[in-house]
Amino acid sequence: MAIELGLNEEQSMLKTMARDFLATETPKTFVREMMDDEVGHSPELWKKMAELGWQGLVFPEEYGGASMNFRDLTILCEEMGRAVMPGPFYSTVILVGLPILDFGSDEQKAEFLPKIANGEIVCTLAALEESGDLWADDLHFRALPRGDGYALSGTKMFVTDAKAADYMLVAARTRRTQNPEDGITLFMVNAKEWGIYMDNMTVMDLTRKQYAVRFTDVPVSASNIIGELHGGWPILQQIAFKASAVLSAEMVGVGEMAMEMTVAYLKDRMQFGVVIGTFQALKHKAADMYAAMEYSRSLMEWAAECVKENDRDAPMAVSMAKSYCGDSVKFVTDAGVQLHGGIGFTWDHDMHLYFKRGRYNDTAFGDGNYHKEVIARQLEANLM
Amino acid sequence: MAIELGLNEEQSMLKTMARDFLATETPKTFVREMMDDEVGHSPELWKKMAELGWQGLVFPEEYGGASMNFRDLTILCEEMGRAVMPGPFYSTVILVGLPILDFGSDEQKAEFLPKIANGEIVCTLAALEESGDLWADDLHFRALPRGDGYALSGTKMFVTDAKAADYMLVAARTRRTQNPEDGITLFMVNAKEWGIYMDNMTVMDLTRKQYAVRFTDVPVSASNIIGELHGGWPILQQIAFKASAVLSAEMVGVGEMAMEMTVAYLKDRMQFGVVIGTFQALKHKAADMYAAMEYSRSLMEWAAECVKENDRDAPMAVSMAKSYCGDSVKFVTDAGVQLHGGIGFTWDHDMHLYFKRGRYNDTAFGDGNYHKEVIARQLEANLM
Amino acid sequence: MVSSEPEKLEALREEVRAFLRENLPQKWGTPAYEPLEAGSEEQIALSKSFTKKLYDAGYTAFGIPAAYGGIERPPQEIAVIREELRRQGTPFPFVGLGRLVVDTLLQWGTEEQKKRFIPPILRGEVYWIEGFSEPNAGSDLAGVQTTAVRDGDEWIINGQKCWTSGWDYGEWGFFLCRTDVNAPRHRNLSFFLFDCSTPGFSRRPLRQMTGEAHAQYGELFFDDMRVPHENMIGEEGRGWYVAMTTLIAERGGGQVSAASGETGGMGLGLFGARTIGGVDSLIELAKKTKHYGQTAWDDSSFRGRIAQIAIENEAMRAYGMRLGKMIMSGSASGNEASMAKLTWTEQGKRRGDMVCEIIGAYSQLMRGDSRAVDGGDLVYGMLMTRGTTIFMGTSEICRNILAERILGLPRQ
Amino acid sequence: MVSSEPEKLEALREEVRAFLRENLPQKWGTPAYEPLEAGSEEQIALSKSFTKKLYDAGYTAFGIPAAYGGIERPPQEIAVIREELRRQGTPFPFVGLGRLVVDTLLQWGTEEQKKRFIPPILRGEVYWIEGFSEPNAGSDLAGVQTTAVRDGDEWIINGQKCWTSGWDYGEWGFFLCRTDVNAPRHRNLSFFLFDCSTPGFSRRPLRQMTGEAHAQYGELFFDDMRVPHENMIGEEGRGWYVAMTTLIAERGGGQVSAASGETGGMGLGLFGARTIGGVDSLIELAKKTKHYGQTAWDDSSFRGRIAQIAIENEAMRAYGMRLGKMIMSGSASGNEASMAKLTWTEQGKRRGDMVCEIIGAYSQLMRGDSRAVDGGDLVYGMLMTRGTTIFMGTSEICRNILAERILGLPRQ
Repeated sequence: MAIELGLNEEQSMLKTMARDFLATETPKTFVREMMDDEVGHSPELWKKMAELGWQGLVFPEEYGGASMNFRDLTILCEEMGRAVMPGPFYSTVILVGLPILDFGSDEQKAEFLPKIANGEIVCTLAALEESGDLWADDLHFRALPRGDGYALSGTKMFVTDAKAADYMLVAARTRRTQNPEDGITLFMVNAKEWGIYMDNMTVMDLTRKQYAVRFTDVPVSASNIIGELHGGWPILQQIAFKASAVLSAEMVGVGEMAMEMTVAYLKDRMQFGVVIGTFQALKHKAADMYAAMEYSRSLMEWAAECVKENDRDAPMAVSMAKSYCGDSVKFVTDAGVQLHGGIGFTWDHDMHLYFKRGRYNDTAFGDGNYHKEVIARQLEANLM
Repeated sequence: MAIELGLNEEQSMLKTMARDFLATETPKTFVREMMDDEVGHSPELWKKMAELGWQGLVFPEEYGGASMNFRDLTILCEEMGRAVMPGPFYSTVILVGLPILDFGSDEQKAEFLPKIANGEIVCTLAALEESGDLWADDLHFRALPRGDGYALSGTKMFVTDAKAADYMLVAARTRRTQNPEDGITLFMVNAKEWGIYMDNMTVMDLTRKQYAVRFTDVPVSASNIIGELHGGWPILQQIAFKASAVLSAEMVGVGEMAMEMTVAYLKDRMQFGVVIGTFQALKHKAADMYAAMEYSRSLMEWAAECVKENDRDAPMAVSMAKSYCGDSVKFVTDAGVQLHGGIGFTWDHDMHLYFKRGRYNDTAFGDGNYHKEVIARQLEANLM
Repeated sequence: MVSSEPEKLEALREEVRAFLRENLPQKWGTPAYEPLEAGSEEQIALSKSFTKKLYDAGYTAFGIPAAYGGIERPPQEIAVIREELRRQGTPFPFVGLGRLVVDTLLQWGTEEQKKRFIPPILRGEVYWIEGFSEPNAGSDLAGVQTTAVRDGDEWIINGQKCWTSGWDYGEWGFFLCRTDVNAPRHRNLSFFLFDCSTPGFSRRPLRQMTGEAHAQYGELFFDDMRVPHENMIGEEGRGWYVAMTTLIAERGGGQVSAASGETGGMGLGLFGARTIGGVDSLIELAKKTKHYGQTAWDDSSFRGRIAQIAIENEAMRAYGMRLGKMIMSGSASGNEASMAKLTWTEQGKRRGDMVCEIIGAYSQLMRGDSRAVDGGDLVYGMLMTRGTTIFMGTSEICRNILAERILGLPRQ
Repeated sequence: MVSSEPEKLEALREEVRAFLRENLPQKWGTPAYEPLEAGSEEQIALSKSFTKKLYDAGYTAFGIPAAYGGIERPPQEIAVIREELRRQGTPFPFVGLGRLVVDTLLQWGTEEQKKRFIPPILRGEVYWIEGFSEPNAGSDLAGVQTTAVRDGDEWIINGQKCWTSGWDYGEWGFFLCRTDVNAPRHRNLSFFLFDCSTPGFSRRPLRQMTGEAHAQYGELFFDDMRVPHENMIGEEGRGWYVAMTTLIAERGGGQVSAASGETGGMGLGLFGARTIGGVDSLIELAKKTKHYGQTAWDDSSFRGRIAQIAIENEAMRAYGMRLGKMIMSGSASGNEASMAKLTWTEQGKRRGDMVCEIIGAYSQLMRGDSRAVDGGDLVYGMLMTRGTTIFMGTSEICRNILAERILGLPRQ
């Protein structure tokens, strides 16, 4: 099965359409409005995206989807990164829609996927706790049997878009055994239930809201378990895996836009009587930025193709893309601020939006250090 | 006790004298002759240096020395690095002369120091074995009691200037206990004894010869034990400590000369109708080279002063200097080759002599990684 | 090198320690110390009074002639004082950018100007601000477009300045402007001091990417502001050269900095910033932060990076000792300050990035979030470092200066 | 994307594997394989015969019109062949720099020149060498000073070239020289092919810092050497543009490279170099090398650095897939090759440095020492990488090209 990089005609059209839509619908004035907003979600935008079929892009038609593939989804997400688009698309589609598609029962799919696809609901994942890491040992949040169902208690941290959400996919410990990866269960919880308290976190990247969410004896039905009872950990790993590919695609969008803004500035800004792009040290930095983004795109496309094809290289490809795109987006947005000089350090200039979104994406589901360690261990295992 | 950096008047004179002497006596034609020579030692040069009092610079006058201090010695060694001086000065004075001065008995001092000072003998240290690391666990070479003395058996590796040496200071295991640092003894061995076989190692830095030396039942008298029986390890540590400071001084000389050669070339070489020093990317690299060497010098001078003053910061200062000077000399000589272009990659150009000597010095007694680990552990201990 | 009167020096040391015990804020130097908000009224007031106390005690103003209020002491005493001040992490004296004015006046001021302006600065009485950068004159400072037109004994100033720190507390300022529209580059500028209460002067905040409500930097506007001719420093048309002295001082290479034993420091402001990113605090952070069952300190790559920062800190300190000596002996050009500035700020970025890697998901949390590590100072610091490599001469400008003015490579 | 005739493709795959089993040297691809000395007679002979076998089997010469000896196959078959060749680490075909001549002729050659020169290159019959660099024309290639003066149907060549690889085995060569001393820069050069047996041609070795006895690079001398006019490629005075095609091909961006699925590779020479520094071998080295009681692989900083190299390798591979597609579809400018060259060679330096850090004291031991790790290849490789960032366009020139020709930043 050959992995093909680059875009086919249909994909090019999708990309152009997405870029045009976002240019019109999410200009920086809109982005900044959402940054200032506590919830950061525009129901109007949400509906328009649903009309274009974005939320259900990869869902089967029977669930109101467009039956497109994972690679197509990353094309959309790349454009969302390029536009530093705020709002709960990532939370809803990537963190909740995909696992329901992959692991939900037919009833669950029928219940949730069409609502996601038609823009009726917003969802998010509540998995992380105090450590901020997705690691089974750090998962202490409890679900205790209560009647036919369960009662949830504990605090989830770094929950994206919680205040916009109608449902939260909550990872809870349903039993404690020697193996911390055993006994974790995922529940689809109505976010408007009594006993759920949300506290805005004061975050750096205001285009992606995060919350601490406290649950006090929140009831949930056993029918809302996604996957097997006690068997939630592999699902969380799969979420992390696909989210990492998607975050990489966003980072390619973020980094390329930051680079393009910077190159344009180098051609425009005059100092010492010439455009500053004449200066070789700045040129060379631009060249390095270009190379970083070309390789980022290459790895990201390879990773997305591998995920789509369910290739055996997919885990390695995704970790490589996540690590490299994260390092690159940090380099490129840092250089972007530097090459813009004072103006790039202002709040009013857009460069910091890219700087901060890049850093959110790099950190989420493990930064470069984390993924390099994963890669090293995998390379070692492959040797044996 | 205040640490003073920079040079006083006497030190400036010493430096100027050394630079002039080496410019006359060890031009690159001489250096290359010694590189091609199997032994790499010029008895004429050795005598001339002795006449200037170099070998005995820090020995007391009663042993034929000049009673100068460790900082003065590093000034000489910096100039030797600048001249990529070949020959056994480092082996003789730093690796053997200093430990005899610090740990030898009065008889031993009276026997060896004047001979070193007046240029009568060449010495070296035979400590490393197969691992190439100075680590007590790796020291297996045996000294067995034989009559009044001992018999040495085993192979020493990476022994500098062995073929030029009259005496070797040999680290041998005289007893084996739980603690590998216990039971190591240092013997002053006549290098011309029967049963010693020397094999040239084919090394990168031809200005510093290295040998594998095999000992087969080589007799040595108990009176030739330097320091305590079984108590050689702390002496070896002290040798590593002072040698690291000296190697740092050499690296400052090596790096500064490589930088100066490169800056001169940037001002001279024409391409595209201008001198290449006009190009900003090359300028900026030169600026980084300059900064690296200024900080290297600062740390090296601080370390040398601390050693001289026996300051409590000395171990930290020496590890910092060794690590930073090593990283810097690698950066600067690499950039030196690059900025010279094709000509810098030739055998006939002198840049590779600096490149290689820098790398020898960086590696000897632990590279930057090693010393950073030492520093980290020390910083941690200081916290508690 | 040991003092001939060790008892006297030890007594001085005890005196300084006692002074600091009495005059530094409670809990100073401990994690429990709550720094005052940078640029807040309390911080400015405390800075002023502390500067005065230090001066009255005879612990500052070295290297400045007594005629202008400078304090003369034997070098060994100065060394002891510096050592004790530094040991306590005592904030660098001078409120605002006063020390730059001192350095500039010492080289370029008339006798009258020195006598008028320097003593109040040493006593911490006036908060000074800078008017160099303009929207179209950043790295290319010689391209400033603010104009001054002579009108009798006064100059009429029109234009705009940006990136002024302490903009809202400025009582006096200095600025560079164009006094001759026809003269060649570098010969068309003059350097002035001005009183911020002059009519025609206004200011407004410039919000930076760190996002805090109280803007640290601001913009200054001159609208037919009149400045008396006697406030011009140096000759008319030679302001560029005057400004070079100021810039060298700003990057930490000036005489006052040298005499205070401070090089490359960026004047974080008196009592306005907790010392962040010191190596000890990095190690503590790495030791207490666990990911996937091991602390960051257990990871040799973090240990190596922290050790590298420690090494560089010592390298900068040792270089400062050499440079201070060179400056005092007149063998430094002042351009060395660009190196210290470059190194200090580029290291800051690496340090900020590393800290964020260590704290992981918490690198998203800013000041104002109760869960933020160190109250959000670490992440705030990481963002701030992005400005430090731009202001007061970008890293690129610093490298140009090293290459051209120290190594003698040709200008472009 | 799956072939419509999977059986046929599988049969092809088996055929290629069988071919390689039969024709690659014994032990090829295992550590036990002893590479032939680069530039030795045996290596050249083996390279020639293997190139011919590959060609005869129909496994090379893709992307070249059949009229000039090219082989046409469906893309899916080419993909299978590439995959199998790469899986065995099969050396890149073409002896010497023949593939650059093919690329250059395809774009600039006359019908006659293409028919005359391309087929023997594809069959591996001629060893080609390059005459671009001169002592005073390195990065500034347009500054070559070798002259050609017209004399009837011939040109008389005088001058010197340097850094010619395979200098001593060259049978044919190409060079750039000045045919018009008065024309403006970039309009005064012409591009020629020449037979190395021509009188007036001589050569000598250029010893490099790696120090080996058999010099890999040499100098070429032209002393009234006569070259027929029919050997000029492209128009008179337009040699600069012809040479650009050659350089793009050299950096791995040409049509032949693309068709062979090779980008950014530096043509290490057929059978002349063991693949050093592959990630597997790095891990093995790190796992077997112990310092102070732990292996280098136990050190997370080495693990991270090795993982980074693995990532970059995949990034270059994936980029090559994208670039190959772009080149085939005509949407690449060719300047992308400078990026591959830059990345590949700069990574090589880091890899070489890391290997030396891993082996510690053994990083001093060169080829010829029986104790040297991997026979000294690792240290030799580290030294060689210092040349790779200089030859065929320094890293600085590559960055200029990316910035100016791809990003459109202004020339200096």
